[in-house]
This record gives sequence, C-alpha cells and structure tokens, in this order.
Amino acid sequence: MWIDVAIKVGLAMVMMLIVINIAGIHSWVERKQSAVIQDRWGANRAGFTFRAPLLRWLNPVMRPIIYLGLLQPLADLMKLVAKENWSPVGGMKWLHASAPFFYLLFAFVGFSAIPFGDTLHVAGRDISLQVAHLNVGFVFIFAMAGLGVYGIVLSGVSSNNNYAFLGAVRAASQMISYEVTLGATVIGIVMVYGSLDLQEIVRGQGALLWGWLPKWGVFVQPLGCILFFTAALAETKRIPFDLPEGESEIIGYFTEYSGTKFGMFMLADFVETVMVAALTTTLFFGGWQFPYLHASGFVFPWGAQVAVGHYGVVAIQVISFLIKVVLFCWLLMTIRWTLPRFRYDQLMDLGWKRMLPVSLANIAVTGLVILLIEAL
Amino acid sequence: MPKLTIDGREVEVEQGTTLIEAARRLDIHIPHYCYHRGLSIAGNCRMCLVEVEGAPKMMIACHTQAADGMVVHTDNDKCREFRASILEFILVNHPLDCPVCDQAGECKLQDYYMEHGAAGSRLDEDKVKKRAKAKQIGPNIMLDTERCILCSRCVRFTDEITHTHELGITERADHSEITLADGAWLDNRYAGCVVDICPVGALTDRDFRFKCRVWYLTAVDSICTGCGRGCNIAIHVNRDRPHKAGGARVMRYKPRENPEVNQWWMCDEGRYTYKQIDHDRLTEATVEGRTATVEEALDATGAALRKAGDAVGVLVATTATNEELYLARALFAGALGGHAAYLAPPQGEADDLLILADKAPNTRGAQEILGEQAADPVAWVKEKGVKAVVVVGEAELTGLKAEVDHVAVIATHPGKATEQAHVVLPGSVHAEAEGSFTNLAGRVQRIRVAVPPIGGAVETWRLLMELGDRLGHPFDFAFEDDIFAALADQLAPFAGLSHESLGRRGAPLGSGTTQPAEVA
Amino acid sequence: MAEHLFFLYFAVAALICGVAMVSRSNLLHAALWMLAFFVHMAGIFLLLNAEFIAALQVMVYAGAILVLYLFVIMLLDVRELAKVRQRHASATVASLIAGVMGAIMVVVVARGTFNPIHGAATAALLASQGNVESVAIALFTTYLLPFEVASLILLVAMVGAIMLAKRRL
Amino acid sequence: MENVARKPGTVTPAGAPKRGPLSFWERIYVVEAARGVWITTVHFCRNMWRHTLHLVGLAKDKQAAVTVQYPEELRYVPPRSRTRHRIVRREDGSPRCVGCMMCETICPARCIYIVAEEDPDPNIEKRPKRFDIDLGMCVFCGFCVEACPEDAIRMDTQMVDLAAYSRNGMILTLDQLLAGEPAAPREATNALGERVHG
Repeated sequence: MWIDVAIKVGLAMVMMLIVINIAGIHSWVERKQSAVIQDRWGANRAGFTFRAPLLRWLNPVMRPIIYLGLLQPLADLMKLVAKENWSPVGGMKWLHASAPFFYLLFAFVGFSAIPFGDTLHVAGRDISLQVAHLNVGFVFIFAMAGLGVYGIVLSGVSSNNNYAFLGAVRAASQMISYEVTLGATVIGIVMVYGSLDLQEIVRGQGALLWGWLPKWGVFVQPLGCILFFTAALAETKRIPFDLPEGESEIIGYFTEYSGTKFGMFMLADFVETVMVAALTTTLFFGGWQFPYLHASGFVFPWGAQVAVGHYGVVAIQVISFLIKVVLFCWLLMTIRWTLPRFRYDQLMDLGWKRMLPVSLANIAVTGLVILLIEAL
Repeated sequence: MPKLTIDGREVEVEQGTTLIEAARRLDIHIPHYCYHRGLSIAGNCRMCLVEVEGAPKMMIACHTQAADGMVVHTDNDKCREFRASILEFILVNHPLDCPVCDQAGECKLQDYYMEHGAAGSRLDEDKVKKRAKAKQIGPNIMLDTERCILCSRCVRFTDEITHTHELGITERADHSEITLADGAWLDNRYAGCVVDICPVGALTDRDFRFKCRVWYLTAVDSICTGCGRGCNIAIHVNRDRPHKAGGARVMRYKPRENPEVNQWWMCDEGRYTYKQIDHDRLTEATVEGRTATVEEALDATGAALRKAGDAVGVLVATTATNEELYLARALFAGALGGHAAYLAPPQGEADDLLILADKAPNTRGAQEILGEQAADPVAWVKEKGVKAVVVVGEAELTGLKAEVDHVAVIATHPGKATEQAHVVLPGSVHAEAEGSFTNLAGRVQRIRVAVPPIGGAVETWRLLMELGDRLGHPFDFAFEDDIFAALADQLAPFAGLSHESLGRRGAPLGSGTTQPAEVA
Repeated sequence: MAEHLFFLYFAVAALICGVAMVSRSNLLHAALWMLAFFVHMAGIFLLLNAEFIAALQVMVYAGAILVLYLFVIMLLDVRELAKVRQRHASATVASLIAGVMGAIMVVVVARGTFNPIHGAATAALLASQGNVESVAIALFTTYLLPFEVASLILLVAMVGAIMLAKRRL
Repeated sequence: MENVARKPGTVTPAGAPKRGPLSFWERIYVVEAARGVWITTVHFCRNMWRHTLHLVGLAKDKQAAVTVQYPEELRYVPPRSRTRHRIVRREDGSPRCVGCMMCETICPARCIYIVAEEDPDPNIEKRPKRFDIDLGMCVFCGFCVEACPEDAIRMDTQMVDLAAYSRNGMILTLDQLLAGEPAAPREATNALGERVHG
C-alpha cells in the first residue's frame, strides 16, 4: 500500500518536473523566439561577469549564455519574487490573493490524467506511467479546466477595477464558449477509440491503418484535430485569442496583479499551453506512441524488425511523448507571433456559429462512417 | 445733486463726488495708481485721465468733481492713447525685474501694461538707477526704490492714517525716491499696510518675500482673530505647491475692505497671527497623557460625562465660533441639564485706530450665547458642583484637575489647558472650519474653510456633535450653517440671520429682524 | 477505513459548505461556498465509484452553471447588496420547515431504520462495464422517456429565454 | 491625392495591389494561418542560423537583426533635440537662475520644484535655494526653456540615456543641474563604437 502511494507521488513529481520545466523554458522561448522571428536580437543582457581570478575562465562560457539570454527567466523570476506584495485599495484582499492560486492549481491538476508512457514493468510491478488512472480521463481534465475559470473571475471581481472586471467577464465567456466546441470535437475521438480513458485512447492509436499508417487521431479525425487545436488555443487565451488580457491595449483581468501573484498567472498561462500541447499529442498524435514501435521492438510495415528491450521501449515512448509536446508548444508559440488578434464578435462568431456546428457535424459524420465500417 | 453722463450712461451723484467714484457707481473702472479711497487725493500718477467734453484738456478723474451736465468719456481712443503714454513714462526708469519681484502677478503696473500699454520701448538712454536696489526700511518692510512709481500712497498712509510720518519723497525729477525720515524706522503697528497699498513691487513684506508666487495662492475670505475688532481678511493659501516655505499651508493674511469694521487696514500684530495656524499644533488625541485615536478619546470623555449625570459643565474660550458656543450650550446647559460658561478673554493693549484690548475674536458672541462668564474656572466648577468638565480652547486652569473627576480639553495648541486635561481632543482653528464670529461692536461675520484640519485634528464643532452622540443627544446638523440656523432660531439677537445673509461683510446683531435701512 | 474517513470528511465539509452558502449575505462568498460544496459532492460521487458523475458534477455545475451565476452576481453591485439587511417573513417559515425536516432525519438515523437501497449499478458491474457505459445504458434504455422529456423542457426553456432577451429577432 | 471610390470600411494603402473578395480557402483561414506560420518559421530559422554563425564569428556581413543594438550601437541625436536639462552659470560660477518660478509655473508635468531665498547681492535679490527637476515626471516639452527670462535653463546636454535605480534617483538637484555641460550632437555609432553615417 505505501509502496503504491510512493509510486504515485513519484509519478506526480516527474509530471510536475516536466510541466514546470517546459513552462519555465517557455518564458525564455517566448522572448528569444519572438525576437528572432521579428528580426530583433531579443534578450541578450541577463548575466554576470566573473572578476575573481579563479573563476575568470568561466567568462567565455558565460558569453553564449548571455548572448542567448538563457539567464533571462532567472532574472524575471528574481524580479517577480522581489516585487512588493500589493493588493488594490478597496479590493477583496483574500480573494485577490487566492485567485492566482486557484488558477494555477487547476491548471496543474489536469495533468494527473495525462499518460506519458505505457505500463512499466519493474521489480514485478506494473506501473502505468500516468499519475491518476481515471476511466473518465479527459472529462476530468475539462472539469479542471472549467474550474480554472474561477481564478480568472475572482481576480476580476476582487481587483476593484472595472478594466480587470471586464477582462474577467471576457475571459470567462470565452472559456465557457470554447469548452463546448472542445468537448464536442473530442467526442469523435471517443467514438473511434471507444473509451474516455486517455491511456486506452493512446493504446488504440498504436494500431496501423491499412498496415502502414499509424492510427493516430489526426489521421482518423483530421477535422476534429484542427477544431480541437483551435478551440484549445482559445482556451489558453493566447494570441490570436488573447482578448481577455491583451497586455498592451485592452487591459485584462490581472491588471491589478504584480510580483509573485502575477508570476503565478503567467506560469499558469504557460502551464495551460503545455496542457494544450499534451492533450493534442495524447488525443490526436499518438501520445507516447512511436510509429511501428511495439512492446518487443520495432516492427516496420516492410517486414524489418529491430528488437528493443523493455526499458528501451519505455524510454523511447516517454521521449517520443516529450518531443511531441515540445513541438506543439513550439507551434503554439509560433502561432502567437504570426496571427493577429481576433475581434470579440469574431471570436464569439467563430466559436458558436462556425466551430460548434462543424464539430457537431463531425460527430454525425464519424458516427455514420463507423456504422458503415461495422456494417461492411 | 449733479447729474452727469459717463460713457453714454447717466448717473446722479452727491455734490462733491469725484469722477472716479461716480464711474464706480456705474461699474466703470478707471485705471489709477495714486488714488486710494482711504487716503487723501494726490493726483500725481495721471493714470486716471479722462476726457470731459468742453474741457480744454484731459482731466484726472480722481480729483475732478462731478458737475451737472458733465459728459465724460473714460475709454475712447484719446483716453487709451493717453494711458499708453503715461504708462510709457512711468516705465521709463522701471527696472522690469518682474521675475524677481514678489508683486508680479498682483502688480497694477503689469496689469495696466497688458491692458493699456503693451508697446515696445522707445528708450535710447540708460535707465536712471536709484541708490540702492533692495533696502530694509522697517522690521517687516523692504523698499526697492527702482520699482517705485512715486504714487506717494505709502507717504500719505503714514501721514494720514497712522500719523507717524516715517516716509517722505526726497530728491528731484527722475532721482526722486521714497526715503525714511531722519532716524525713523517704519515700525508702526500698521506698517504692513503700506505693502498692501503699494500698487507696484516697491514695498514688499519681508515675511512673504520669495516664499511663494502670488499666482499659486488661493484667497479665502475670513476674519482676523487677533482682537475683538474682527478685521475682514483674506487668507492666502498655497494649496498645490506644498514644497514652498517648508510646507506652510497659509502664506499670508491680506486685509479686505469693510467700511463698517476695518476700512482697508489691519494691524501687523493680527497680520502675522497666521503663523499660529500651523505652528506647534495638536494633531492627535491623548487620554491620560497617552496617544489615542479621537474615537477612543471621545469614548473616554463620553463615559466620564455620562457618569457625572447632570454635574457636567462646559467652559468655552472666546476663540470659539458662534456655532461651537451654541453646540456647547445646547448640549451641556440644554440637553444634559448641566452648566455652561465662557472663559475670560485675554486682555492687551489698545489703540485708537483698530486694535482693541480684548484679544479674542468672539467675546461678544460668547456673551450673547452663553451669557455667563467664568472669571475663575476653578471657582466656577466648585460653585456649580461640576464633576466632569469640557474645556473648549485655551485657558488658565491650574488646580482644576484636583476639583473634578474628568477634564476634557478641545484645544488647538498645547498650553495651560492641555496640562490640566485627562483627555485632549485636537480641534480646529478658524482657518479650518466654517463658522461665524461676533465682534465687540456686535457685528456677526463669517469665517470659511481655507485649509483642512491639520494632521489628526477634527473640526471642533464636529467633536462637540460626536460628544452629543455619545451622550444620547445626537444633533442632526450636517453642516455649520445648519447649526447657525438653529442658533438664529433660538437666540433673539441672531434671529433672522443666516450664513447666507451674512455675506462677505457680515451683519450687526439684531439686524435680521429689522428692515435694513437704505443700503448704500 | 480510509474510505470511511474520506466519506466523513466529504460529508461534514459538504454540510459546512452548504450551511455557509445559505447563510452568507455576500453573494460572491455564497457562490464560492457553493463551489466548495459542489467539489465535495463530487468527492462523495467518487467514493461511490461514480467517476463520470463526479467529473460531470464539477464540469457542468461548478464549471458552467455556477460561473453563469457568478456572471450575474458580478454584474450586480455585490458590496451594495451585502449592506442590505435581508429579512423576509418567509425566512421564519422556511427555517421552521428545515428544522422539522432536519429533526426527522436525525431521528431516522438515530433509530437505525435508515437502510440504503442497493441499485443496479454495483461496483462489479461498473468495473466490467465502465462508468460511462453504465450511465449511458440507464439513460438511453430504462430512462429514455424522462431523458427526452427533460431535453424537451430544456429546449423550451432555451427558446423562452431567447424570446425574452431578444424581442426582435 | 486622387479620389478613388472605395468600399466603405476598406482602406487601401497607396500603391498596394487591390484585393478582391476572399476565396473559399482564404475564408477557411486554416491554410492562410499555416502559410503565416511558415513565413515566421522561415524568418526564425534564417535569423537563428545567422545568430549562431555570428556567435562563432562567421558571416558578420549578414544581418540577423535589423534593429539598432543599443547600447553597443547608438542612434544619431539631432543637435536641437530636447535632452536632459542643465542650469547655466554666471561668469562668477553662481547659477544664472533667479528663482522666478516661471518654469515651475509653466511646467505641464509639474516636475520642477523651486524654493527661493534672498541673494546676498542686492542687485540680484533672489536665488534658488532648491531647484529640483523630477525627470521621472518630465515630459521634455521644453516649455521651461522657453519661459525662462534669464536663459538659465537649457536642454542641450545631449543626454538621453536617463535611468536611475529609484524614483528619488530620477530627481535632479541644483548641483547636478549645474554640473551639466552643453555637448556636441551624439553621433551614430556601431557595435564597435565606430562612427556611422545616417
């Protein structure tokens, strides 16, 4: 019993480590990538020069680190932590302080349902590489995402600032609107793989279509994939759907936040980005599946076989999952520096009048196709 | 009664009225420097030249008497041309050092130049420099002879108003200058008035010099609290440049014209009492010597007064306003069934111009409202059997603490009263609250808020109302004028008066019930 | 043992949240207590092996419906409302009824005559069928008519709301 | 400007090709978004490659960033730019300011604080005891320079790099203002500190 608890705790730690690190690196990527994309130089200042004779040899090593701005996240962190813990006059102090906590908490909790590897056999135990094995998988994730709205609403209400309040209203209505599409698009996947359990869905994606094409969600549900990705992007409230915040122009729900509390909002935003990447990977891009990799090793469609040991297989799976997640994070960031922001009516129009009907049609078509295949 | 036409409008004036005064009846302002209604007519600045039809040349409006059938033009082309020429002449030797001149902003030379002159200089010669630029001629007065336009107002003031004859004009032509008489020192008790009447920056007040530019100041009508005369003043407040003069809020007093009280003058003694407004003020309440919030102090006093039942009393200094006196009376003598009396006002020197021996602003008001004077507070307390007493204002109270259970003092400055207090409540001075004073002649005049109560101080009338709340006799006055209305309702001499009807110049006691005579 | 402890926690916490919810005069606080209440209810569902219901409870009630309540509350002036001393005549009657019902419940539980009715969905069935499937089977076979009626009612409500909000379509 | 009839709500920049109605694929937006992502990705890869080469000292002639690399590179500041204030001295070294408070009065940002005092020289009369400019509030409008009757305040130090570690650090005192010197217009320099034209 205690060993089970320890294993679960260990898995949770691994997951946290992965998520927080990817999210933290985001803050660097966001600066440097945006700079390079926009023909700028970007963060290239944070760093230090060693004066002590014994440490001087480190200076040439520091140079590329400074040049690439790798210490910028550290500097950002120091700045955020060192700032005054301030709450607005006339606001509700407790709610104001708890809002970022709510937001970050629910952003993290969702990850417990994401599988980052297949079952690991070690010392006679079967460990499913997933923090919480829930047979309602993504419903749980959506529920947690839904609770994240409270962080936003509370931050808006407790700030005693009409701009923050309006930002919170925009954010909440945007999140609720796109949750509907998000849920509807996933139903296609559920119908294809016949389970709500994310681990089961990933396992289902290990099969091959026509003997050579991995049966990934993106291949069986291409429309669902695009809709899901778009709706999920809207859920993260990042450009081009960043109407709730719009730092420079329209003022958002965390206007009255500074220091660590603001840092928590920012971190939660990045965590949500990672969550979207992880969900997209899990539902549509095979999760931890690597093409043609089976429990015993590679079996290629042209007949060649490469045997890989169990630990090797698990390692390849976990790394494959991580690489996919990072690639999607990268794509999300690139989209941020590519597309302009939607207008609010366009956003609502897109969500309710275009994406929702299309996703409903997608369900109907998927059902028909499945019936047809079964009938044949 | 001559009837004349000024700028096309007819006006009928008394025999002997000058044109400048006749024009004033029609709200026509004729520019002038040397003319002052409180002084004799000199007629030397020539700024008030007007055209009188039929007269061979321009006439000075300040000295030409109105005659029947006169047709006067004050603002035609000829007048304007003459004014511009006079200004050019006056400015010939003026140093034009407005940047360093304290008069800048309230200088008639600047005003009229912008209005009537505004011409480029045609002067080829060097300006005639006077002997010294800035020179001290009295304890409070600086003289800059270069800026002087020799209107002689200050000379006439010392000759005619104070009869001290310190000043005179010496030398000839463009070397003429204002000079002190041999061995004299401009230190009479009204010396500050020469600064007020100087139309340019020749005479400046050493106390005000360089502290603040006059355009930063806001003027608030008020009453001088130096003595029982009740001179009308304007409190000049610096509201939005707090870095000036070490953070002082009130910059100066200026006398305000009121023919019934102080004409145009005020004494130096009163003029510099403004320093008391911010100096060494009580800014927080104390209970038994410990710092407390005003709420706590009020609670303590309220509890003590409650305990004393009707053995309570209030002693109000004659610096309190009519409103504060009325609240004290209504609460202690009225609602609580206790006793109320006023403290003897401090006495000092008097003279035959303005200064009175009674050095409190509202002795008459206290007489009218409370009636009873407690010449010796300790004896009064003993006689009345008072067990808990509230003192409003400053007083000599030695030994009071031993006689009663509780002494609460509503004071503005630490002094002999606060030494005897169990509870000290920080109250407001006259510049921090609305209200009214009744001067010794029985004239009720308003004071207005110039600055908010300093630090943690609270308006005295508000403190009295809070006490009323705690004693179960809440007053429902929202503002000071409500209190005055109640006062006017209850006390016959004040009947019919209100803050509104007092206006800028006040009204005598009893005038509210009689039809006012012809207002001139 | 652990299950009992968890149940005790969820039950007591849900009760406390419920009482707090109805007793707060600040609507915003009441809504947040309601949120806590929903989460604890979901916890009880989890203990009953009803994971799907638990997730739906959080997603639908807490994630959507309560957020809409919050919208309304936010658009009202919460501070102003909190100042109003709300005292209705019906409050006395309501608390009386609640008190009587509470007393009945206490008596029933104390006498030990309160036996849970075992439904069709046993833990074994859930393990073999899966959570969602069990719900779906119940919903689309046994209770099909009530389900369809409920959806019709919802449709009517939706149309009514749109008609009320948008007079000119 | 020629008067071109336009559809209401559309603004066509001069010289831009006229755009027709969006095609179906453009309205679908996904393809267009993908094209956009492609463009940014190309920019990223090209610039990142060049940055990497620069780091090891190669391909210095190919620009990876088009922006001025302040503070290694500086932009040209025209001589008449309004830059940090200074107070001019008289020949004897005392400040030319007479504390008339004209600049304080005209200042729209209210960033000037003057306290005047008596000057021992009766021909000057007045001098500033305190003359502070809060650069944190200054809007560099130059009204103070225009208003000064003594030509005592000027904005010709050519100092534009104004920063401090605290708000109080942004307040210049009389001594600091007197220490300012007029400077030649700042030349544009490249990363190596070499003078650049343009």
